[in-house]
Formats: sequence, structure tokens, C-alpha cells
Amino acid sequence: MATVRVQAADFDAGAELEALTRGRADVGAVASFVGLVRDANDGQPIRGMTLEHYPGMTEQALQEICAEAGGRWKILDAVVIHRVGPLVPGERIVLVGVSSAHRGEAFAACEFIMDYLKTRAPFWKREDTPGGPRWVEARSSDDTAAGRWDEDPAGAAKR
Amino acid sequence: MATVRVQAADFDAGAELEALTRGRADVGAVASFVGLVRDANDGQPIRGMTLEHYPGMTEQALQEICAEAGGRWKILDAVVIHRVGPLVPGERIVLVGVSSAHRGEAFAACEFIMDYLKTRAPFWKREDTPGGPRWVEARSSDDTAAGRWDEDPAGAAKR
Amino acid sequence: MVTLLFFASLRESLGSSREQVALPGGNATVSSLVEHLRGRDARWNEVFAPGKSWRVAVNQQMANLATPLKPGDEVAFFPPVTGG
Amino acid sequence: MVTLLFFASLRESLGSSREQVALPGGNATVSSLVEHLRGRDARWNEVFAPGKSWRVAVNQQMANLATPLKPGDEVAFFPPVTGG
Repeated sequence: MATVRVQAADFDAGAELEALTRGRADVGAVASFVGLVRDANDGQPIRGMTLEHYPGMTEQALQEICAEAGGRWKILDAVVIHRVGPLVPGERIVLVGVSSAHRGEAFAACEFIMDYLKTRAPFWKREDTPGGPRWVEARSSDDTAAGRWDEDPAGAAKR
Repeated sequence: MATVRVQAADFDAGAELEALTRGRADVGAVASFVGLVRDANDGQPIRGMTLEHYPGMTEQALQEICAEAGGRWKILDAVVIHRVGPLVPGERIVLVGVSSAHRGEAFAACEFIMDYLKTRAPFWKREDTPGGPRWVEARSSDDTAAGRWDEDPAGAAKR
Repeated sequence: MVTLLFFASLRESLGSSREQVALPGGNATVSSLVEHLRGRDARWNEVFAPGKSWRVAVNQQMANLATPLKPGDEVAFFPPVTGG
Repeated sequence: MVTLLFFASLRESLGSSREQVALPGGNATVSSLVEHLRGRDARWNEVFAPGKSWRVAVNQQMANLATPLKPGDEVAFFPPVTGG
């Protein structure tokens, strides 16, 4: 169901979000997220980064994450676009957009997809710092963020 | 701090979200929400609706809601655009966008602004149904949604 | 004098969107103003009857029955909001 | 034979992105494959030492030490993911 793309090129967030609603009038809510490259991380200036991925598995993992969101909330459509290759600060990395009839479902599903993407989709960041390149280490806070959806499968405590 | 506009004209969600990040590289996350007119509500087909507002107070209330979000979470910028006047199904009603360094704050602040807007910003919808126009009644679920931020000021249970 | 504004279903029910009224005497509050308005006729009495769901803003800030009023204030009455 | 893939810091540490290897004998699992790889040299032994943080996928699905392997499988090793 979901639109999933992994690409080196930038994307047009506005156009992608419009595609979620084009030609239909049952969508009441579109929640979205755009992640961008910051010029600093963990106190280090960042000149840029390179995103590596696992072709094939990545797309499949993103589809599965969207399907899981669709099983948990009544959503109408979803889009995930994730860039790979070299990126500089200020550039977009990822877009997640979710459409639904009502806002609660759209917000929850969008945040769920981002949290799961952060811990389950095979992407790896290598940052260029003044001290040379370094692989970004996974954050335990990301596991915590993803884990809260397990404790609370229906999002009940969250709504 | 926030950009707040109340207008009859449609808006370009992509351009508005880009404006949150233009010329800066400290933004890691932009969470956004677009609300749209659905072609049905409470089991009734909807031909269109007219949005009325309280000029002056509306803009002030939206600024206050954004300021309140800025006091609760570390956000970098926010935009709220809300349309007024006649709208047909499929049209955009409202955009809320929030930028921050990290995604948790952006998501929380964006959903908070929407929840507060729904209960505190002086807008009123009159729907055109086959049985004639009817003023939309406020939903207790919207009070519940806004109220959960009071029980949980830091969004701690939610993060 | 204060300026009264009415929005949405209240505007339609009362057939008025804006008017100037003299403040009721004494220490005027939203409550004393509303009691004064209810005395106008059956329609006004009904719209502001106890238990009816309306909201009030004074000078564009949300207010309540106890909010004091002074000459020049802008007092707006409207139903619970439904935007977004 | 199975296809091994290595990504990100594991790829760099091991100096390999893709290779074909014969499955170790018996009922091969990820565990027996990893033990086999650790026997190659000190670097391989170190990368896959107990307590090291790596992940494994078999045929592009997340797997674990107990996951059985059969000829033709694609077995990928990589660090915890950091996209988004």
C-alpha cells in the first residue's frame, strides 16, 4: 500500500504529501516528518555525512514498517522516502507522511514509522567531522522510543 | 516567534515547511500536520463548509499556543496557517509545522499545537449537508485530546 | 459602553454580530452583563440560559462569568470552537 | 554456498563487502557460521567476539544466532542501524 523509495536525489516534500490526498476527499489529516542533516552532532561540527543502506532489504523493511502501522491504526496511505549517499548540513534525509480520516491516527502512525525506521531499517550514517569520518553509533534513546510502542500496542496511553 | 496566518487563500505546504529550515543547518526535524475537508462527517455527506473566525483574537490565540509549545519543548520555529471562508471537500484547512533539533520535540509540539488549536482558537465550521447547513458541534474527544497535555506537562508519559 | 461581538451559531440565534451597549450599573462583570442581556426577550434569555454552552472573551482573551468589565471593553460571545 | 554481505563499520573492519562461503557442516545456523568466521584470523575473531554489537539478516529478514541456514541463503552482517 505504502509508497516507499530509497534514492540519492532530493525529494519535494510538498508534492509527496499532496500525492497522499490527490483525487480523494476521505482524507481529513496528513501528518508528516522530515529529517535533515544538522551541522553539529554530539558536540562535534559536521561537514557532511554519507548514508549507506542494504539495497532490497531496506525497501522491504520500510514496507513492513508501514504495514505494521496500518495494522495498528486506521490509516489511508503512507509515503516513506529516504535518501542515501553523500549529504551536507541542511539537506533533507527522510520524509514520512501518513494520511487518515482523523488526526490522532495520522500523528501516531507517522511517529511510529519514524521510531521503527530508526531501529529496524538498514541504513547507516557516516559523519565527516574535523577529526575525520566516524560511523554514527546507534542511540539507546532510539530503542526506547521504538520500545514504547510495544508496551502500548494500541497507542492507548498515548491518545 | 512563530509565523501565524489566517487567510481565505490556499497555501503551499511544501514551501511553508521549507521556510522553517531555509538558510539554517541546526534543524534536524520538521513535524507537520495538514487538516483537510472530508466529504463526509458523522455519517452525513458534506458538500462543503464555511469557516468563520474572530479576527484579531484568532491570530493572538494561535501565537499564544505556539509560545506555550515553545515553553514546553525546545523548538526552533513554528508555522500555523488556517483558512477561513468557503471550502469544498479535499481542500486544505490548516497547516501546523514545527522545527527542532530532534524529532521527539517536533512531533510533540506539533500535536500539542493542533490539540490546543482545536479547543482554544476561535474558529467555527458550518457544514453544508443535504439537509441544509449545520454548525459543527465541538467534540468532547477534542477536549480530551487537549486535556492530556495538562495531566502530563512535560509530555513525559508520551515520549 | 462596551462593544459586544457574537460569532457563529450565537450570531445567527441572536440576529446580531456587533453592537454597543451600556454596562449595567455597579461593578460590572461578564455575569452581570449576561443577566442584563437575558432580560431583553425570550430569545436572549434562552441563548444565555444556565447550562447553555457558550464561551466569552474579553478584549480577545478567554474570560469567564467573574471577569470584570470596564467601559471600552470588547466582549465576544461564541460557541465552543471547532476549527482545525 | 551462501552469500555473505557486510555493511558500514563491519564492512570497513573486515575489508569485505560481499563473498561466497561454503556452509560449515552439520545443521548450519548463524551461530555455526559466525564461529567458522571467527576462526579465520584475529580481526574476524575480534569483530564477532561475544558482546560485540552486530546484527544479522538472513534473506533480508532480521535473524539471530539460532536462525538456520541453507545453501543459497543471503546472510548480511551489520552494526545497529542509524538512519532517519
